[in-house]
Amino acid sequence: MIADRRFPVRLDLERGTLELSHGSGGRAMAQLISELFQRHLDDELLLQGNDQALFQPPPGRLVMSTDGHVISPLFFPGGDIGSLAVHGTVNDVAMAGARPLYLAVGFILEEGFPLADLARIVESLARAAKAAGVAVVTGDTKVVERGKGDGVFITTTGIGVVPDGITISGDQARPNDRILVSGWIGDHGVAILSQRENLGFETQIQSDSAALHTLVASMIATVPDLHCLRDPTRGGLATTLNELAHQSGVGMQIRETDIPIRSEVAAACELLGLDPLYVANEGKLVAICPPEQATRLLAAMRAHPLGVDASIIGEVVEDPQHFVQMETGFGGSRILDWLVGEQLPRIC
Amino acid sequence: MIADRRFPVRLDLERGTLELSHGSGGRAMAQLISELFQRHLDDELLLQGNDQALFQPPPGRLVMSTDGHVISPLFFPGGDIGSLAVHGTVNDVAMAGARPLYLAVGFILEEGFPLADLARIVESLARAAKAAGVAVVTGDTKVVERGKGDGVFITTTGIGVVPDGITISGDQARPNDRILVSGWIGDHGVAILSQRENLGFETQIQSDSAALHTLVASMIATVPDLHCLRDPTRGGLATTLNELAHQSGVGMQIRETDIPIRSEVAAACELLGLDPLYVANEGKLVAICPPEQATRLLAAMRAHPLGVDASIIGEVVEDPQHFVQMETGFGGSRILDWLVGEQLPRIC
Amino acid sequence: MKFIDEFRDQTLARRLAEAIAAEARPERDYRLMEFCGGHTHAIYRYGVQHLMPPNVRFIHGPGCPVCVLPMSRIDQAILLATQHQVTLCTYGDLMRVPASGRQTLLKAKARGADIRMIYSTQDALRIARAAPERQVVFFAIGFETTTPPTAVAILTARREGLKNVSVFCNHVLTPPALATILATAGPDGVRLDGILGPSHVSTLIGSRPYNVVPERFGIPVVIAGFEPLDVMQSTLMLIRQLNSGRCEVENQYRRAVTEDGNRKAQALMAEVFKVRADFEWRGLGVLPESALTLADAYADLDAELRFPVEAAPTKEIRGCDCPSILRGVKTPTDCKLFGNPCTPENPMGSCMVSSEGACAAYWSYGRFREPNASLSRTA
Amino acid sequence: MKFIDEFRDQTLARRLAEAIAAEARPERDYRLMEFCGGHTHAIYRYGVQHLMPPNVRFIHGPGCPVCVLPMSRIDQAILLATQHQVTLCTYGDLMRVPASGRQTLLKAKARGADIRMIYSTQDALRIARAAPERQVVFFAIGFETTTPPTAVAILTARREGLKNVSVFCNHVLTPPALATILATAGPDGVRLDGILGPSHVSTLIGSRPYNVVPERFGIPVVIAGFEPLDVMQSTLMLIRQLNSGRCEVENQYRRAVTEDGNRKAQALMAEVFKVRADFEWRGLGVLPESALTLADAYADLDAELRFPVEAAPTKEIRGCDCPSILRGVKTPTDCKLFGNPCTPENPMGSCMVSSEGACAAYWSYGRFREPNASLSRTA
Amino acid sequence: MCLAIPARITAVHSTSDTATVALDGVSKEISLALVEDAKVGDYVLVHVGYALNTISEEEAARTLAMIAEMGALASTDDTP
Amino acid sequence: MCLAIPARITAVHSTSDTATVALDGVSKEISLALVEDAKVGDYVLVHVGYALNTISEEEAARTLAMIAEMGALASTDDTP
Ligand code: SF4
Ligand code: SF4
Ligand SMILES: [Mg+2]
Ligand SMILES: [Mg+2]
Ligand SMILES: [Mg+2]
Ligand SMILES: [Mg+2]
Ligand SMILES: [Mg+2]
Ligand SMILES: [Mg+2]
Ligand SMILES: [Mg+2]
Ligand SMILES: [Mg+2]
Ligand SMILES: [Mg+2]
Ligand SMILES: [Mg+2]
Repeated sequence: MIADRRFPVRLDLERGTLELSHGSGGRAMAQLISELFQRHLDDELLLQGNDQALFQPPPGRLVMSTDGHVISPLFFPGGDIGSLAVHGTVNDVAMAGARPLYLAVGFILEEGFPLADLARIVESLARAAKAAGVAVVTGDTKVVERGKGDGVFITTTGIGVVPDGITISGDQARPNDRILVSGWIGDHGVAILSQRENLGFETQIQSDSAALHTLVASMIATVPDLHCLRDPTRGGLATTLNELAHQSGVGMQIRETDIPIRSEVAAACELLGLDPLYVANEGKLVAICPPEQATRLLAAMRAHPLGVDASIIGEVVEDPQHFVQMETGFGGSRILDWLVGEQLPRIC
Repeated sequence: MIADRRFPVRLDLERGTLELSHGSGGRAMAQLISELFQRHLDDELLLQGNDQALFQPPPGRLVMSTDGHVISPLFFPGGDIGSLAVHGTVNDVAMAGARPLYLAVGFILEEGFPLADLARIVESLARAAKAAGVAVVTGDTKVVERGKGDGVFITTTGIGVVPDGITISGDQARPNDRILVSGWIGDHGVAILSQRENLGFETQIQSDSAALHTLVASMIATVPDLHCLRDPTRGGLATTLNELAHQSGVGMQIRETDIPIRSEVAAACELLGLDPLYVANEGKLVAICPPEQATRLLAAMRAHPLGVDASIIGEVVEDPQHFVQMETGFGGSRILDWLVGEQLPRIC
Repeated sequence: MKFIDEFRDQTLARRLAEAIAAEARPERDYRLMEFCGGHTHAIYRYGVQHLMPPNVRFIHGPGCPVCVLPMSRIDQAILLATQHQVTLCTYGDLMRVPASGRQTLLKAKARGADIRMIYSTQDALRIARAAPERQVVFFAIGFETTTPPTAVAILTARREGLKNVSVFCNHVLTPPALATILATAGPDGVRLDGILGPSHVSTLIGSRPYNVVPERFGIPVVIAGFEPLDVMQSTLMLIRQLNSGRCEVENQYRRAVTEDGNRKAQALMAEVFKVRADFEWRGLGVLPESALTLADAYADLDAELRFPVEAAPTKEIRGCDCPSILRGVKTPTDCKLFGNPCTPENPMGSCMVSSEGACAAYWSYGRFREPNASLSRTA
Repeated sequence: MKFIDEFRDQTLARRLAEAIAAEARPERDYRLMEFCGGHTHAIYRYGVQHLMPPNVRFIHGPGCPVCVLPMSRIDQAILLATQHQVTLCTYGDLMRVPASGRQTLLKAKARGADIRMIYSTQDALRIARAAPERQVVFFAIGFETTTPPTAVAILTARREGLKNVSVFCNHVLTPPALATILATAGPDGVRLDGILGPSHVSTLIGSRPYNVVPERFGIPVVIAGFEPLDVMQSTLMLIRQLNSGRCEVENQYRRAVTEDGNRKAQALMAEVFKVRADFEWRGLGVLPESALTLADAYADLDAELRFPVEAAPTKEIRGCDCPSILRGVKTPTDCKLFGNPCTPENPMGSCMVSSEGACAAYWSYGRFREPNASLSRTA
Repeated sequence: MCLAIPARITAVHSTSDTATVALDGVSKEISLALVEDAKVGDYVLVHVGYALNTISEEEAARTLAMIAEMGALASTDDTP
Repeated sequence: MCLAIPARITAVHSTSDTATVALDGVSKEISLALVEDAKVGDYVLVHVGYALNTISEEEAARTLAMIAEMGALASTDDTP
């Protein structure tokens, strides 16, 4: 690496901490960008040093999505806020059936945060973006006073391109459609909770944080007529199903016994008095497709590493009240309502 | 407005405050989005309620830019964080010569923040977006615990389309090019500082926060061969000139007496021991163009309401050290260096 | 999950349902009160009521400590946190309970009060040890099940000499509440044929304290576990008692409940607490000898003495039927406010706050059976 | 800006430059020390030195209170804030001054210490009044110009009975420093022909205290204003004294300085402070009677007594030429560390921290005249 | 409010009068201050971080058997 | 560190011994604790929120005149 004559003394990436000057727009910020961010984020457009990225997108319809990431703790089993910030937005782009292309990253950092931790986060973000095939083309860094932030917040915005002929939207669910999930439910939220000291429990559960666009690509290759896709993040599976029911003006009937839930997740939820159906996921999706396509779709999902535990969990029904009803494992029947209050603060 | 059956009791937009549940993904969040955000932000794509927006962009090259806004105070003479969040990103898009089209907005809100203030901010953001002709097509809301944020942070990401034949970039400055600014320098930063109680001074100065894309459009219509554009925000004019000099591998020679600075701004800076050339602007731009185009460009700028006080402030020169030198009003000569440390914490 | 999954078995549930249908005599009805909110929650969550013949009816009782706490006690806690600037620790269950003027502990926290949600009394002690310069008040609430952990915390604070710990005590006793309900049964009250007894309470106090129910009121009791099969088996046991004319306390939850209960925990409670002369129960009024406060030897740890606050007398929300629901006289759908405006997001009464409250359980799990199930009247 | 703009006039400047060029005798040189960092800053910022003939040279003096503060005092302040958990208030100038182990007040703040930048001693009082439960320490620094505002704050705190205010006093006196420099002039010291005197100091103490300089050391003094024309006129006044063989104290800054100074402010200082037996000046060593501390009657407001800390003795950075630069013996570019690694972002010595420090002023405004101006040696 | 879950003791920490309990791969520290003689392998009922009581395996088995028996009576004449 | 700026007094607040000063459209509250008899219209030298001294208009004019005079001597034989 050629030394930049503007910065005779290198940043102390081992023991240094963030100062307000690192966000003030001056030379200290230029150095932070040069020696920390650009060390890991090396997309050509970003390296140009403009305040914006210019590119020629492939032909087709585009999707755009943004998500702020405010997770605590910043590092957790199975990921960290860096990889999460990539997956969280890549997945929202992918849920339109799109191939994610470009990512913009905005950091809001707290004074006093260790540079070494920031470097780990940026490195993880860069690795996740590379793995997902998205280019981090532009970014921004702000530093707020100590006590006015929480270490690191990352807002990512993604752009992707949608293949011709694909129209996936939350309002496309139709009565008799089948509802599928791509795998185990609740892992992410429980993995995060297990890191909260005051909850005082331990598990081996890892966050499922992952980029789902390749799974989506193989799903739409098999079933171009997919109706809905959504990642059940905050609010969990239950809330996502309610959103889709509300948006499409339908009801849903699902079966508790068909929902894949790990025994550790179920146990952690029993201990804490939580319901795994309201716990966040970061590497799972809900899909809704015409009934005659359901088994083909399930097979396509199970053939993909991120969908091996996929399952058909229920059907769309007509219901002017837009209820999501569930047949319980016990043989009864009940509503699965929207999340009330906040079950799990600050987990994505 | 048709009452949404999901929310029998309306949000209390007069006395209510944000709670963690408003960011938890459940029904409280759906209600906040429905009754507060969508009341003002009513783009069709946003109202669809998907986690992403799908659109067909016009043909051409696109630009993308993102900025986090962390200003304090949130409301200031001449604007607020809502309008600022639009201008801040619209301008970065416009600085590539682009017409801004779509905006994604990510809120990070602090528990306990008054809903009434949030509504004012969202309304202002919506108004600024409409005025700028950009559609807010997708968004995200997070709520962090009290003491882990600072009221409202807004990260906006914009997309715009660049007319064919235009290539504007910070690395295009060439020796003998002329350097222009579009008007009075330092207004925004001084307006913000005047609101800081502990500084204890008062002025009539208003922030210059404004969307500059129409000014840019008339500039490139007149001078398609524009070389560089940049808005001198954090770090002020001095730092922006240094960035451009560094990026283009040139030096600069500017004249202090040609830089438009209001006497109130100069006075406030004297009182605080600041240099107005390092104070942030939010509605100004720096342009660099070939020498033979400079007077035409100046005329085009002055013909636009946002450029009436434009001025040619100096030239690009050859300099392997990339110094920005300034002839002082006193007749001497000195360096105008990058901003050191942080002159004005948290102003954009 | 051992001792859990077995008691949620669908096949056994179907068979028990058939047995109940077979044994419940068509010529009569069986009005069974589940005293405890934990049972209410299980009944709705697993859909137990739909497995019952129509003449076997569950009546919801007052067995939710959150539901029976008067609004003025929440007001007091908020004043304590704000006026005395203490760190107030409490279980999550209380955070959203409505106080006067649409206040809640959660809103007070959002506005800056130092209110912490804890999972154990040990957490309160940890917080106090970490910040010796701050006063830490534990907002204690619960039946006999939850009282002994408070006792342990008090004894620990005394032993360690923690000067910055005190307890705002709201522990209540179940037998007086049950007696009140049964005593007011009659023309304007509720007719009960049997009681599903609170088994986690009995884990501590044993089954014996309920002997008074058959003896004095002639109503059979089955101490019932909280898994859905426990509830169903207990229901069948009550039906059999009623069919055979027996009237006694039976113990379905033998795996954790004995006649005597946990003597060690009882001794700790006796050491630390004394019975209050009377205490207000929401919906039931002021009941004599129905709650605990700190024993004289521990009065210096009593937050009510250390941080006196004056909460104005509160009025319950007009139109809220919680009082009748808690006594089993009404059901949630009888309340005109149910669903609009009263929902878990905007609870008007405490029965809508706790997930064990009858209104919340019915709203969250059961309302789809209603003819106009969304129950919203705004459209 | 009245009294400012007139004194930055370009035409007058050119004419004065010509007069200086005309009057400065080519056969000799004029080595003039600007005592004050304010002058250093003006000289570089406006490019005054480039308007001078080569034989008129400005020598930078020690007149920057930040530059002469020993590192151990910053160490002490950081310990004060962290060990005693006080709210430490100070002027922005001190926030980035290097302490031991690459610490600064800014870094200590980033790591959680409660350190506030204030703009007036009144701010410290406001902070103290708003949080009576917190101890507020004002880290006072400055020459005689900045001392009276500290005196006012101390008197106000006493009058209002503010028990939570104290002062960590680092006020120093200019005449002893000037005397030391002149006394050490000679073979290993610096030869000075004239002094541009610190006019804002004289606003308070008057011009008379400098009479000792011509009398004892035979060197003329001109009390010089801080605008660039002030500096140039003062320079010409010194040249004329030297050319004509006069040697006296002249006052260029008559618009604000008298012989006597501000007697009211002097009285307040005399009431509140007493002279320390000795005090360390960075670069100049321990100077007798060169600094102030709180008078006995105000000793209870002395933070050094209220919050004793022990700062380990510190060593200045090896290779930093600040001591020589502060005495006028060297210039910034003589220092091997100048520009690499020492820059305002990574100051190794205090002359690079304060914008009035000779190294910082030269780096920020003047380095483009150097042959290899970026001075980076890493490439 | 009276949520209590059965969990198995995997370790007893006698100095602090606490134990580690496990529930299907989840482990947690709890207080043993309310119980006597709890030992590794015992199942205890966990409530707000305390063991309330030990659970009797025999009684649990007996209860399940009784449930099965009660149901069997009904389902003899039932062909699903 | 000794930054001090001349500003004009626009109002005197005698109860608090403070004044409002103005500098080209910027106004600021400062303390008058260090000066005597400062009145509206006076220019004072402002440093860290305190008036250090009043400024003499006549002396300022005299200084400027002297500067002009000193420069004039040199520029008589100077044709720019
Ligand atoms: S629905 Fe609400 S208002 Fe009505 S009884 Fe229940 S809690 Fe009270
Ligand atoms: S350049 Fe830095 S190290 Fe050298 S004398 Fe100046 S302050 Fe000291
Ligand atoms: Mg999104
Ligand atoms: Mg997402
Ligand atoms: Mg999503
Ligand atoms: Mg930016
Ligand atoms: Mg924090
Ligand atoms: Mg940007
Ligand atoms: Mg911007
Ligand atoms: Mg910009
Ligand atoms: Mg989102
Ligand atoms: Mg805050």
